[in-house]
Amino acid sequence: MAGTAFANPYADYEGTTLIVNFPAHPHYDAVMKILPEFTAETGIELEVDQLPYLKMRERQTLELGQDEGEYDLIAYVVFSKADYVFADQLENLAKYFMNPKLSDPGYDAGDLIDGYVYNIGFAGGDKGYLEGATGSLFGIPYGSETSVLGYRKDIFDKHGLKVPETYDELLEIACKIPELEPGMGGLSSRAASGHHAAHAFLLHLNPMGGAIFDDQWNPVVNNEAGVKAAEALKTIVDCGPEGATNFGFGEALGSFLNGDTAMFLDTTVVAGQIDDPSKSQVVGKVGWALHPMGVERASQTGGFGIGIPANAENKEAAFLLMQWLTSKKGDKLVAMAGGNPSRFSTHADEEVNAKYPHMATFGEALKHADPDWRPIIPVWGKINADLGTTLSKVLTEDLDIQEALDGVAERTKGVMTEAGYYTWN
Amino acid sequence: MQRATANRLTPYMFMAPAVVIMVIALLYPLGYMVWGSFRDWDPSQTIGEAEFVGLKNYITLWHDPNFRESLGVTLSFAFFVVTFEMVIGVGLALLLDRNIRGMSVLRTLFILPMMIAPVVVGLMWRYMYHPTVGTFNRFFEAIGLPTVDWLGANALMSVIIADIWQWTPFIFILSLAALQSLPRSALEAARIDGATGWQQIIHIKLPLMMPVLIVTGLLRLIDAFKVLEVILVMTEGGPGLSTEILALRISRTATEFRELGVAAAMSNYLLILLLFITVMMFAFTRWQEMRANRLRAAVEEDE
Amino acid sequence: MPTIHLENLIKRYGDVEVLHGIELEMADNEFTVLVGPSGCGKSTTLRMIAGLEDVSEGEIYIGGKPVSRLEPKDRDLAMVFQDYALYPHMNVARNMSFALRLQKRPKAEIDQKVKAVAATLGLTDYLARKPGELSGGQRQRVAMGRALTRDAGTFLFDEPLSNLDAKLRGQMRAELALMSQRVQKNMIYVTHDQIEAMTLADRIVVMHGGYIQQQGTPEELFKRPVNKFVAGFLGMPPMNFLEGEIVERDTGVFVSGDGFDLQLGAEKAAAAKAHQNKEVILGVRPSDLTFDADASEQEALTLDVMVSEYVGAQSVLLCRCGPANVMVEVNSETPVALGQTLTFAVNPNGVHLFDRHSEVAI
Amino acid sequence: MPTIHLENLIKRYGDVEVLHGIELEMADNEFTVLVGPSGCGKSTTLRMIAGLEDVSEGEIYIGGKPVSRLEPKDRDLAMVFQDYALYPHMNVARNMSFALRLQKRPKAEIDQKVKAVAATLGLTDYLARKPGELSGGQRQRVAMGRALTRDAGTFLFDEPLSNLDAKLRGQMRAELALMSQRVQKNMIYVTHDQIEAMTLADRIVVMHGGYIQQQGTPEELFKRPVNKFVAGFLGMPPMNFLEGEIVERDTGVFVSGDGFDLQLGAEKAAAAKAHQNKEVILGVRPSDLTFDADASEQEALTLDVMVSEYVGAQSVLLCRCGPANVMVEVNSETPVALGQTLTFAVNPNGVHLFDRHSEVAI
Amino acid sequence: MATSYERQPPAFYALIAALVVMSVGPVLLMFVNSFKLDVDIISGTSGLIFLPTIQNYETALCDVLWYKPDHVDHCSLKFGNAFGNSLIIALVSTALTLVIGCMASYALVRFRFMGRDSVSLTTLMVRMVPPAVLLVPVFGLWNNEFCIGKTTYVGSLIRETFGGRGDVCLAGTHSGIILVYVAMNLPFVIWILQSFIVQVPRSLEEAARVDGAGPFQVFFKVVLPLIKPGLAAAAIFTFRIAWNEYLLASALSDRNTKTVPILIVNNMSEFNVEWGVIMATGMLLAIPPIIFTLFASRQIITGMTAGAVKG
Ligand SMILES: Nc1ncnc2c1ncn2[C@@H]1O[C@H](COP(=O)(O)OP(=O)(O)OP(=O)(O)O)[C@@H](O)[C@H]1O
Ligand SMILES: Nc1ncnc2c1ncn2[C@@H]1O[C@H](COP(=O)(O)OP(=O)(O)OP(=O)(O)O)[C@@H](O)[C@H]1O
Ligand SMILES: [Mg+2]
Ligand SMILES: [Mg+2]
Repeated sequence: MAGTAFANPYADYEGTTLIVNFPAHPHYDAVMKILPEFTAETGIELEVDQLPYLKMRERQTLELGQDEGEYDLIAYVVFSKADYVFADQLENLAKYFMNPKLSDPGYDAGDLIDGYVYNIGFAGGDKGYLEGATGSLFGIPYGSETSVLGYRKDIFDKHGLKVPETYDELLEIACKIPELEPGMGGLSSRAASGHHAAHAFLLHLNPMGGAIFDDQWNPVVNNEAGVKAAEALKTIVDCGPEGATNFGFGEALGSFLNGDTAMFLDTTVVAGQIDDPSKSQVVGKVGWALHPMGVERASQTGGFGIGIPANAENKEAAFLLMQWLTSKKGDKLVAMAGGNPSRFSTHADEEVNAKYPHMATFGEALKHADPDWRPIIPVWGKINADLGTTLSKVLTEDLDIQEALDGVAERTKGVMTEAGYYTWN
Repeated sequence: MQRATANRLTPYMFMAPAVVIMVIALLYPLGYMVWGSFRDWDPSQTIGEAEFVGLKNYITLWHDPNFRESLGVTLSFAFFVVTFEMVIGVGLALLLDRNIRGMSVLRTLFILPMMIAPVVVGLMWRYMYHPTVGTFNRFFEAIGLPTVDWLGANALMSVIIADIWQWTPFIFILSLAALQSLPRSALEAARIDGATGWQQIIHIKLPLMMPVLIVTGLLRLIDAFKVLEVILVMTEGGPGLSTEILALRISRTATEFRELGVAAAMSNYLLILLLFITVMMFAFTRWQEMRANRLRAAVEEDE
Repeated sequence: MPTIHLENLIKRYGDVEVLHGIELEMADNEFTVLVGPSGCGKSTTLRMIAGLEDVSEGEIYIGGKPVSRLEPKDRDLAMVFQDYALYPHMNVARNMSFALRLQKRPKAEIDQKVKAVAATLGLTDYLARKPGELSGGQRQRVAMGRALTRDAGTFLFDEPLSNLDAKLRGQMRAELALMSQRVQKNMIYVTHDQIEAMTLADRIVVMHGGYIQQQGTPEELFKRPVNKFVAGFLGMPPMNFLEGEIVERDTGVFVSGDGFDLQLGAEKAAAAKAHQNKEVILGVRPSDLTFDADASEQEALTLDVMVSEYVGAQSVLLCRCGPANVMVEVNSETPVALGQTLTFAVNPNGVHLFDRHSEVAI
Repeated sequence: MPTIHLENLIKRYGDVEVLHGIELEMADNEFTVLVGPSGCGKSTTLRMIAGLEDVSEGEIYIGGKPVSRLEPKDRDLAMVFQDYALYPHMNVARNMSFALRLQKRPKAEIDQKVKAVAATLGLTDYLARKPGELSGGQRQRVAMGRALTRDAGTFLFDEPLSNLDAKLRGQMRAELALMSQRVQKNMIYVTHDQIEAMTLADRIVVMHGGYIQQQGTPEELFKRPVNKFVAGFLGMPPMNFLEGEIVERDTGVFVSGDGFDLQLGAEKAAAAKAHQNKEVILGVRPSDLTFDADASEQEALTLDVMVSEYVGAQSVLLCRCGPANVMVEVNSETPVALGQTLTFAVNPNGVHLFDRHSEVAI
Repeated sequence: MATSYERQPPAFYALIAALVVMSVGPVLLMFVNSFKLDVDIISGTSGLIFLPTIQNYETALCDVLWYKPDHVDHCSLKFGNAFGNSLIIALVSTALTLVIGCMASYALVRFRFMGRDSVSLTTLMVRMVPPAVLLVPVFGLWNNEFCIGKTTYVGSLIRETFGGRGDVCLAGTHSGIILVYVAMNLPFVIWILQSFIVQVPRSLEEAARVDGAGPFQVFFKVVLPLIKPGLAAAAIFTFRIAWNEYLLASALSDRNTKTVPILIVNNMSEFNVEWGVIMATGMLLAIPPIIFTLFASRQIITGMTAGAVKG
């Protein structure tokens, strides 16, 4: 009896069906490939509901609101963390890791990339949304990404260019490319109104040493670091491919895949597509480098974590799945299937590197991952949108950068007051 | 006697199913929404939990420049879209109001655009508008014209074009149907009376179609205020707010900003606006009828 | 005004042929009346002249030039439709003035014309009404008015008076007669009404089953119908038909049948001789039978009265003569008992003979 | 079948009152004919009986019980509409069988009924056509057929024959007459046609401007019209009216005016005496004027012929008598020259007198 | 009877051709693209110089295909299932909407009754509510208010037979979505049909009434056939909307009642727009409404009421 229980911790849950909500995202496409393995190993059936991540977020908002939800395990976007935890809709994972029946001793939590964990898993610590003395764990990073610089080896070799280390070099090269290669853009960045523009801006904000808020929640986007970041963005877009001003991620990546630009500075998830001949014309021509440094190295972290809804039906089983997926084994499986691993060990793993040479670089980049590259607070959505549209104006309507950012700062201040962040001072 | 009562009940029997359904599925949620517009309502709360804030949402909106801007966008979008679609649609209907071979195939061809799922339409046009690989600019280059920065500088125009492309069939079909059910004999009489094709259109066809046209235009207007997916996919409201029509802003407020109360308030503004337009429209038609009657009375006076 | 010439006009609906080669020549400002049983193709003919139905075969010439490809508006004609075809959205006045307004005539002229016509049609009080609010007759008058306000070269009327009461009909008829003399126009007029046809027509065209049976002045058609159909179609109450055969005796030529044996007048006899012993049909109009107790056998019919219909001044008696029914008219005062047998003198010039098979007049 | 009783029926459209208190009592299976000038309210009355227009005031009783609140379908009647009102999406057969199909009658019965009616209406060849493909008259016959296939208690006809040719009209009239005797039903019949009215009606109701002028048997109305309107409305060609006044001389009572001086017959004289020297209108029907060269001054009218209309057997002469127009009929054979002066004997029983102001008969 | 076709001037056909190109062009482009690899699409190799592939269709249809295309390693699109749902939902809701709708509009046109105007205006008003706003309340109601408690007899029965958890609610069922669609489209149908019903000659209805038809018979046997053109037009749109609607469907459907538009949207994660597949799905999605239109638009024919009345 007990013997079997030891032998197979999954026994009790054999046959239960877990309903899982994943985003439509290269990483999770990879996950889909390895899930059968889990079922085979544990006898736990899975039904996956895959949604584009914005839709996924809406769906979850609605679902988690119910007193009996559909999902047993959800993948959530980083910035949902604040809402869900705040609304008490995510299980605190403590009690599962405490449960000997469930938690696997071999699960080496230290090996998880801390930048990710802090960014995605924790809440209740510093600033309320980070790790820290008061913080605790609500989810585990899974399918998380960081920013790296992709560049066209062939082009760079052809013109004897050196892979940019700093922003100055980056911008210089970005604007030199169009002259060297007529019709080719320097660096393709997203810039479309809304969160695309905002995201692109934030990409440069930290390296430039800027931030949205100081520690007292005072908006500081409009300090000169912020302005530098915005200028960088503008330069990049101007030297970018034609019509870049309203590129979304799709077009941006598209033009890189299409060979219309020499560099691409964004998330790591694209690696898969760049090597897929049915999608890209630059297979094998792309090299990877760290996110260039401004005053400091700070690559973005983002992507998804997985957590257990408070209104889930089979929480234990869900935890088991969660644990399996993020275990060393699971992580490596995903990596091999083309997902992005969340453990240092996996990045180091030579088998993986054999298949995906860029992994090492990515692992390196992760050392500089900055969990706090943007605040994760309920009102962020609004601020983000405002930032996005304003920057879009900067890029298209030549609005003066300084005053644009001042505007953002001011409105942000308003929002924050509204939301009660200044109650204490 | 009881027959008489039954008689009086008939209209209600005819109305009943429609009313019931709309009350359940529209009015109730609608009330829900109106009620919500007075609360600080987060999607992860049930409306009960949300805190009551009175008119706050409305007031903040009223002073919110972004809201105003997108209101402006909405109005101009709706105006252009409806005008062009009416003109083209009715024109097309008049053009095709004859029996030639393969008519129903032709009709179907013209309705085609409407049948494609909005999301796909959005993608398609976004693709065609693409600054470099896009169909239009490629075409322009091919024939040596300067390329256009479609979704950039001319985003609104581009969006309007796309919408016209997709929704003109709506007007077309309805006016065609109207045309086909006109009394033929009146048209014959007109031809005898020496009316040219144009004059027939102006003096007979259009006046007789008017009821349909008014309603069609109205419905189209209402829908124009609700266009969402296509624009979302094409521009996401950008650049800046240049194509962020209210419907889009509403759904963003609801999902991105997670401020249901505000979203509700916003759509109530929209509702009021539309109601206003509608009522004006009816008032106008009514007024015309009254005028006609007065004239009539006058004439019958002096006989 | 132009002559109108229909050349071997054929009309098919799908594969039903409803007009089989109409040949018709109408002189300048002649008043032509088309009569014929319902469904014989009158309206169709008219509508083809108007250009509302396209011509399946043949050609229409107005003033010498072929028009069958022309639009109605280029044929310079006005028409009254059998089913009114009023503009539902215009009031009576605008209905009537539509054509003029299209021609951009001065407002004053239009008003004056409309008023005038409305007056003659007794529509003055209804000028502001929409067709939907008018009685049947009033609608028909509006339809009429719409044509009259025009001064087109040719006027087409399709039963313009069928919904009007006798009195009004009389007036309108007079109006039309006057107009057709005053304004020199072609008029083509479809009617069912004997009197209308007789009084208005310069020439009557009798149609039947898509063919023209006979055309000519009212008097011709009435006096010398070319066949039994025409004879029976015109004249109210209709002509009586009796089957018999021609027999020549030394006393003269007789037409005799079951219940009668009638001597023919001189020139009829001449014509009849040719048809010795042929089977014929004898046709006599009620108006050619006069009640005359002491008329001699061979110049009279003896009839048994069956039904007596009271029609104002006259009564119509339905009688039997052998197997056949015969109608006669008597002054309402003459006392008549049903079942009674009466003798009626036959007006010798009122005798018509038809071949019993071809039904052609002898 | 039930009696029908209209009690002080009033109809308003908006604030236009078109019927001002119609009082009418129709006995069992009586054939009532409504006549009157266009727009006088005939159709409206009929439609109110049918239950298609609601009653503004008054009440309608069918078989004794008030029905003005009932649905048409509960009044057990069939109706022929002035504007056909055919179901355009059904072919002729289905049009005619609609009512029966609603009653779920057995298929066989329906077919047989439709066939029968179609035959009498000469529609057999068109059963499969849609109304749009029929001629005017054919449509009207279908409308007629739709009513005839029913066996309702009351039949309402609104000018059912107006679009048919004389011949067909004659037949249909006979059909109706037969039917009204065979099947014992109420028939209410609106027509413009003198002859129809006279021949069909058990009782004629003359309406004018929303009032009933007179009702009674055809003979009554024709012989003793209660006022000038009725006198003028019935009879074709219409009665002639001459203004004059009553003068009593020792030779007798005379009615004399510009161009005539006529002695009255015995009982008319008696009636007239009361109106000594009153201004009156003398009414004489053309049929009461007979061409008689040697009639004496005080029993005849002398007329100057102006126009001669050829109407088949008879010719109608339009003459002048002083200021007034007078119509007379003569046999077409009588040679008449325009401008000629002729004397016509007046049938003493054909003389009508009306008060010139009230226009009521004396 | 064979209708005779009018001959038209060549200019007319030229014009028509041009217009057709304009309206069909994009669809054509889409059709062509659906046979390209994403790489060709993005690089916008215009014209027809490319080797067509049915990969995209294979991917789209992977769950209904009898063989397993080698380029799809796992089948994320449940197209077959979704297609079925779409069909059921669109057809049923269209049918319901039309019947209910034209009954209502008939009442509004032909009868004068209490609150007539207010009703007709309200119907219009509810049409103005943006779905984005309906979303949340509807979802709430469908999930919480319109439910059969799982404890109640019926509820438990259903749960036992069909499984699932929580109360038995409208949400996630076909009927739930259909209900919303019917409601959404009713105002449109009601308003459009009104203007067609007005044109039906009254005396036809009168004739029917005299012939012994009750109100409903008059309506279904006489009025309905005569407003075919209007009905057809209305049908086309109702179907189209019910077929393509995304927002509400995505909220109200669960994994098993997804409609095709949801599939499409779900399929375009912004990180990886699978152009080809989307185009393919789009084409597939467009077929039924096109067929529907082809049939419906045949009903839009001339002279429905020819020969009905004089006037
Ligand atoms: N809807 C209406 N609104 C206003 N007046 C109307 C309406 N319908 C009919 N009338 C008027 O009522 C009067 C009587 O109409 P009705 O149809 O009964 O005349 P009628 O006797 O049938 O004439 P006809 O013999 O020409 O058909 C007419 O003067 C007509 O103008
Ligand atoms: N659209 C059509 N399709 C088929 N047959 C038709 C069509 N229109 C008319 N007909 C047929 O053509 C014949 C002639 O029609 P037309 O209207 O000319 O008759 P008509 O002489 O005017 O009769 P009426 O005096 O009754 O109006 C009729 O038998 C009719 O059935
Ligand atoms: Mg005709
Ligand atoms: Mg009438």
